[in-house]
Amino acid sequence: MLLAATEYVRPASVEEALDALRANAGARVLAGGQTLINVLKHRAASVALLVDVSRLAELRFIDVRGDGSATIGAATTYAELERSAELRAAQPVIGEVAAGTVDRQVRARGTIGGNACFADAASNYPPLLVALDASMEIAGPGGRRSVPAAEFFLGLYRTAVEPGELLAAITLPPLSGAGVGYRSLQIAADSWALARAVAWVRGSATIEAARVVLGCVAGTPVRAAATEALLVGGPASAEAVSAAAAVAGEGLEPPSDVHASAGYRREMAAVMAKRALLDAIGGATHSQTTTRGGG
Amino acid sequence: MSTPTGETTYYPEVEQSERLGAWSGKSVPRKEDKRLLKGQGAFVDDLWMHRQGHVHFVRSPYAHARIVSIDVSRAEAVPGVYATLTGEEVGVLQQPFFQMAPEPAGLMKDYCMAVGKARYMGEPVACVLAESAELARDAGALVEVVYEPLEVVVDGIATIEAQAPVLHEEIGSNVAWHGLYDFGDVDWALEHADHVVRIDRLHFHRFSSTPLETTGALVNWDPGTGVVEFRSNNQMPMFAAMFIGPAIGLGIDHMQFSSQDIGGGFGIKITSYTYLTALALLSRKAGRPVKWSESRWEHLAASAHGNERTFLDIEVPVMSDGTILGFKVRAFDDAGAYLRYEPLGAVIWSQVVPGNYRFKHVRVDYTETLTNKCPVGPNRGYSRLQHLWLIERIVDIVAKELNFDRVALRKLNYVQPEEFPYETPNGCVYDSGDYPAMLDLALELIDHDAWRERQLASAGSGKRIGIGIGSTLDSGTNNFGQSRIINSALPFSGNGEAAVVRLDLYGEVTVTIGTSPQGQGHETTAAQVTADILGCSPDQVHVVAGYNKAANTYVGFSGTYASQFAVTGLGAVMGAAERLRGEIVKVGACMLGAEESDIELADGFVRLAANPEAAIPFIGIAATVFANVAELPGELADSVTLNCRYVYRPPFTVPDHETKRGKLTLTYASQVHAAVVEVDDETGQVTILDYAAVDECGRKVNPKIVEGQVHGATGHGIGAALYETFEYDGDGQLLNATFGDYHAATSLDVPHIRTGEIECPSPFTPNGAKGMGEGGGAPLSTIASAIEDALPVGAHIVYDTHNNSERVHELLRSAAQAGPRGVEVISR
Amino acid sequence: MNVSGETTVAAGREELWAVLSDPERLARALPGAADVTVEDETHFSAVAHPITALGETRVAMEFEITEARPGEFVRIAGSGSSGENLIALSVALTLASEGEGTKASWQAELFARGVMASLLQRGLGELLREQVDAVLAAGALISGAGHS
Amino acid sequence: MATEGAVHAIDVTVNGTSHTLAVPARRLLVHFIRETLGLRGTHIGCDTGNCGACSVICDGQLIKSCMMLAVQADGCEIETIESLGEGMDGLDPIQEAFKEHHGLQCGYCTPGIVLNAKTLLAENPHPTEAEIRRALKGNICRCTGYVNIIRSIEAAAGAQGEVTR
Repeated sequence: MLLAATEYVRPASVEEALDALRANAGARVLAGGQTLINVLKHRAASVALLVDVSRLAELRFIDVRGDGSATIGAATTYAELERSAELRAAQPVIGEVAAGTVDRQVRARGTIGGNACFADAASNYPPLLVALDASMEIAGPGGRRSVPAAEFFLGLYRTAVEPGELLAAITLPPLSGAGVGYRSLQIAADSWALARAVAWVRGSATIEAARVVLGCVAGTPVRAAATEALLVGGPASAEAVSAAAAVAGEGLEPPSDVHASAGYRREMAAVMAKRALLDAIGGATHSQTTTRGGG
Repeated sequence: MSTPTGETTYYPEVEQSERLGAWSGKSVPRKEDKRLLKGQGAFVDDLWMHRQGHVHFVRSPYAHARIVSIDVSRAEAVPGVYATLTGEEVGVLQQPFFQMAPEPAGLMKDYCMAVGKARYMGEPVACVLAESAELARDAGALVEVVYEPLEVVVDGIATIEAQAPVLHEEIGSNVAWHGLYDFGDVDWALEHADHVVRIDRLHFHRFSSTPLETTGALVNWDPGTGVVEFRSNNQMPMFAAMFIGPAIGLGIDHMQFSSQDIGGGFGIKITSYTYLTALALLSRKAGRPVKWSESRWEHLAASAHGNERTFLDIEVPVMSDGTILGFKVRAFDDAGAYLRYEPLGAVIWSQVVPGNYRFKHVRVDYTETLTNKCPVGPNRGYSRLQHLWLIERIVDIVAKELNFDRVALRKLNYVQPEEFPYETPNGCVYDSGDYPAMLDLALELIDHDAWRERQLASAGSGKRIGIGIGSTLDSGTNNFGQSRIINSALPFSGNGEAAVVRLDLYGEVTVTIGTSPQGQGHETTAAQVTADILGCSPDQVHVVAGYNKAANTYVGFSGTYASQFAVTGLGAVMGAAERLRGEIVKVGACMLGAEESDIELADGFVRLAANPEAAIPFIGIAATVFANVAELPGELADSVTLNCRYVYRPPFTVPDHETKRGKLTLTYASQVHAAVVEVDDETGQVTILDYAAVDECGRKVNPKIVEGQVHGATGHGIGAALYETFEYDGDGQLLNATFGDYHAATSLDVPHIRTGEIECPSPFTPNGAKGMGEGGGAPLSTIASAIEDALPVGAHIVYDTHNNSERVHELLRSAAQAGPRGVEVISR
Repeated sequence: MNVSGETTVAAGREELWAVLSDPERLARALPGAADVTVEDETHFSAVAHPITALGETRVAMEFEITEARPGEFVRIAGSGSSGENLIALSVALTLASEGEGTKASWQAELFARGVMASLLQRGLGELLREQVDAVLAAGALISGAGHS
Repeated sequence: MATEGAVHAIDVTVNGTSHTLAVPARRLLVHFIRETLGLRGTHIGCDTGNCGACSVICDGQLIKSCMMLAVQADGCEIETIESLGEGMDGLDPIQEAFKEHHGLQCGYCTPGIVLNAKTLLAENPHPTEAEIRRALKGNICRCTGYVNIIRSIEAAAGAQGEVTR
């Protein structure tokens, strides 16, 4: 399929990229392009100027610190995340989700920042970033600002990145022994997710803190507040987390499509929440990544 | 093993060639592979012509709408746009396509683009020709079409109710064809049976094998000669010509079709004649070659879909010993918006009326209907797999409801090996087979008994195990006379294929055939049988790649479809090779001063059997006949051409229109598949744990190619059973318009497929082979069977061919709801 | 598809209704609307430019206020095209006073036609929900009731 | 609308030959390879990056050339199917394995799949069946059910000197 006419520029620095974005209201950031180019092929949206940041070293790095926290450049590819040994040690789930994203061709070019900025309900990183309480570093004309992941995703395909800005980096706090579970129900063995849950749990016998975030059920990742409330202070037992997960879907109005009705998605959200929580309290500081999709 | 005694009561004696064996039967590597592996294939989008323009079709976003006006002026004003063509113009330039349906459906006016009215989402309403494909699409967006939306009907049964909007006013209703197939005495059977099993509704869903290469063509209407050249990936050009010619006033001598490599067809590329017609008209209007490559969404929305069929009010008479006497059913086949191969599907299923079973009493009240959906076209297993799935569902449901062992019940009711050749209730003749042995082998391959134990052990684990069986048929080599059963006025009967085998000037053996392969390896298998007959190596045989009407021989049936190449295609090649052999022997005997009976052909030489030293290479024969002819006696020189054509003709007679009986197909390849699935109790997600396919297709010419076809057909069936479906919303919008929403099975979805071998040569074919490749849709039956086996007691029956996670989840939950299960048993 | 929602905005019921039933002011409440032409007291057209991470989408729409009951109800029908796709919708808003503000409950019927029907089947409902909320928020501002 | 916009000069090395050419921004890499360079072994199957028929090797990594603009390939080394095997007729060991084990039927997906296998075996010389299946996920084949493709790749890995699995 063929794209509508557009323009292209490959800036040499983030500054130049910001200048290009500021100068042209119809400009959009092009990173891996594994989603944006499809959108352009279908002419579902038009872009006057593509600002290609995929080669900017400033946006393409993995910096893991001694305390286990990590900062990842927004244009870092899934393949780079997958291969990073330091990341695997400090924040294993990031690389494991990357390793399972779509396919090796897409992983070679798709980026974590692109996945976050596209903000599709089925994208695989948004709920994870919220669950890990990542902070999103946005570069703009006025310098840089940090936005918590929980406030970054504003709506379907909409984020806190304003026109003229771009996502520069993502910082992950240390896991400090917290358990993380990441579960998705997918079309076929490994395609789009129909329901997804990420659980972050701290505490061994008793759950001290928990974040349970659902994907695919709304325009943005959704915190399962009722489930979290039931978890905190309770035992880290299979029975307790299962009971808490049972309410995860309540009040949701998920989308319906040819693959899954809203009701099924709601019910599966709870099932995925339960499985993610069981993985998380299993102490594994990483998910059982039988889980893919988005990208 | 069947002994073909008495086959002559069905067909005249067929003499099987004794020359086959040195090469046929062996897994010779394919001649096609080198060019395909090196990216040297010539697929349609790889072709171009000087001055060609690129085509973009403007399509209706409505499923049903009157076209009020089309304004192409803005598009034509774009620099680089050569021409446009609208439905309005087509209405003048084209006669409606020939219809195979009897009246009133036969009155349908079908054109290559929507004329006056669009009847499905994606139907072309106009097209734009421009210097680049990008520009054509840009300009296409400037074509202004004013639509008046009309009420939409997408339900294949509701569409024949009085209040439904009529798609084709000239027909007056949405009924495309209706007929009663009534064999034996099903009323008597239902009356005398010990049990009657009633099934409310079964639904066979819409899907397509979606070849990876979409439809495309490069068409040039030569203004000087009036010859229209179609370089395309159409897989049945002579069939296409039958529609294109009369529609735009072209004789067959003015239509030149060619294709080399085709990126998969599976039947879906048979009905592309509508696009070829539009491209021809556009080329004539623009005075340029026109090139079109379909996008994937266009292919999914507006090429062809497989037939969707709903079965209602199924009644099955069963005796207390498990003997199933037959069944009655009302079948509704949804053809979509136009009849482009239909209503042939309304008879083709009857090639397999009783499936693999000895059912004697079968009544099918068959209605084909029209809806605002993509027109259907033949798709791998065409029209038979719907019916065979119904039968396998019946057998499983009978077993479950009456507590018979599914394996024992099948073995009891199967046509038995000693009963072949076997005549079905409607007069078809099954040539050979051994279904019980195939079932045993399939169950052994998956280790059935061990899985039964694990099934019990897995109770309560949250993972349910299910074992499934599917037995189906792949009927090959159609008798086109069956078309008379749906329309007595149709002038078709029998079947056939043509081939030319020649010894060329420098002794090359060259073969041309009327077929248009899409990956089935015809170059290789044709070379194998030719080499056997001429006593040379397949490397010495050049089988011309692809199809070219000007260079290849053909008959009206020519093409690659209906699992028949091994019989019709190779039958023709063998006949032509034998004729060439006869001429070579004649000339060789003369040159060696010997009797023809003293001559043998070996290693590419003509030699004396008694004295191999006395030998002439093929080039010596050819050079003499073509360039040294004065050395031959005149009568011999006049009698040989070294250019031998043969048309293979299966021994068919014309079926009977009234009784709907007849010999509809020559061969019956069979499949018995077995699968083990795991069903997630909480999500309904199905995972295939093991899969075995035992396919029988008579004598194999190239076992590896046969196995590859089995793998491919199995992959398609598994994909359709679990992942692939075309769903429309109430507004007639297709909801699976990309490979994201139409999930073509990936390497993670199709499991390893174990294959088993059983060979029952066909007594009716010159090489003992049966056509194969389509498969009978065994995986669709097998997966449904396995899912049902995994469900809790009291669950609803598996009622659909397509079972995604949510549908299986509903089935799992249905057990606890104690609602209707879709089946009831009446016992005497 | 059918979508529904409920939003409370800090605007008086009468004032909000006045905006929603007035093509001229309603058009101004459409996010990113341009080339607005008001034909009469019930018809107007506008080119909406909803901007998302996908880029800018140009949707040329024609709107009609098909039903209006002063102060409490308004039904707005719209239809238009975006490239090779068509969009048609009908939104029925019922207004009820809630303290200082107004609670707007709405139901919408939405049709997408063309490849978009498949591509955006998961997203269209959510996108419409966001658009309606945006219109109500903007409507509240325009109605002079300050910010919600 | 119908304007191509400015063209961009790009320097790209394809199968060892460097090209300096001007391309419009909207040109996809796959169209550049097929139409501009005339290398027709790279195919198009789906438009949405699902099928992998357009897979090529870019700077050593397997990518989908329908998901990348030609301008983005500026300065890159591209390898297409035409780079494999000696001359007009030679098959490299992976291609040989596909021929030997009937790893192709219609041949349309084959170039992408062979390049996938090439990069896979470069990264992981002895992949298990599960690893091969996961690696192939981005390449749809509608003919073979993947069984003989996997056999072919296992055989090619074996032919590299050591046993697979």
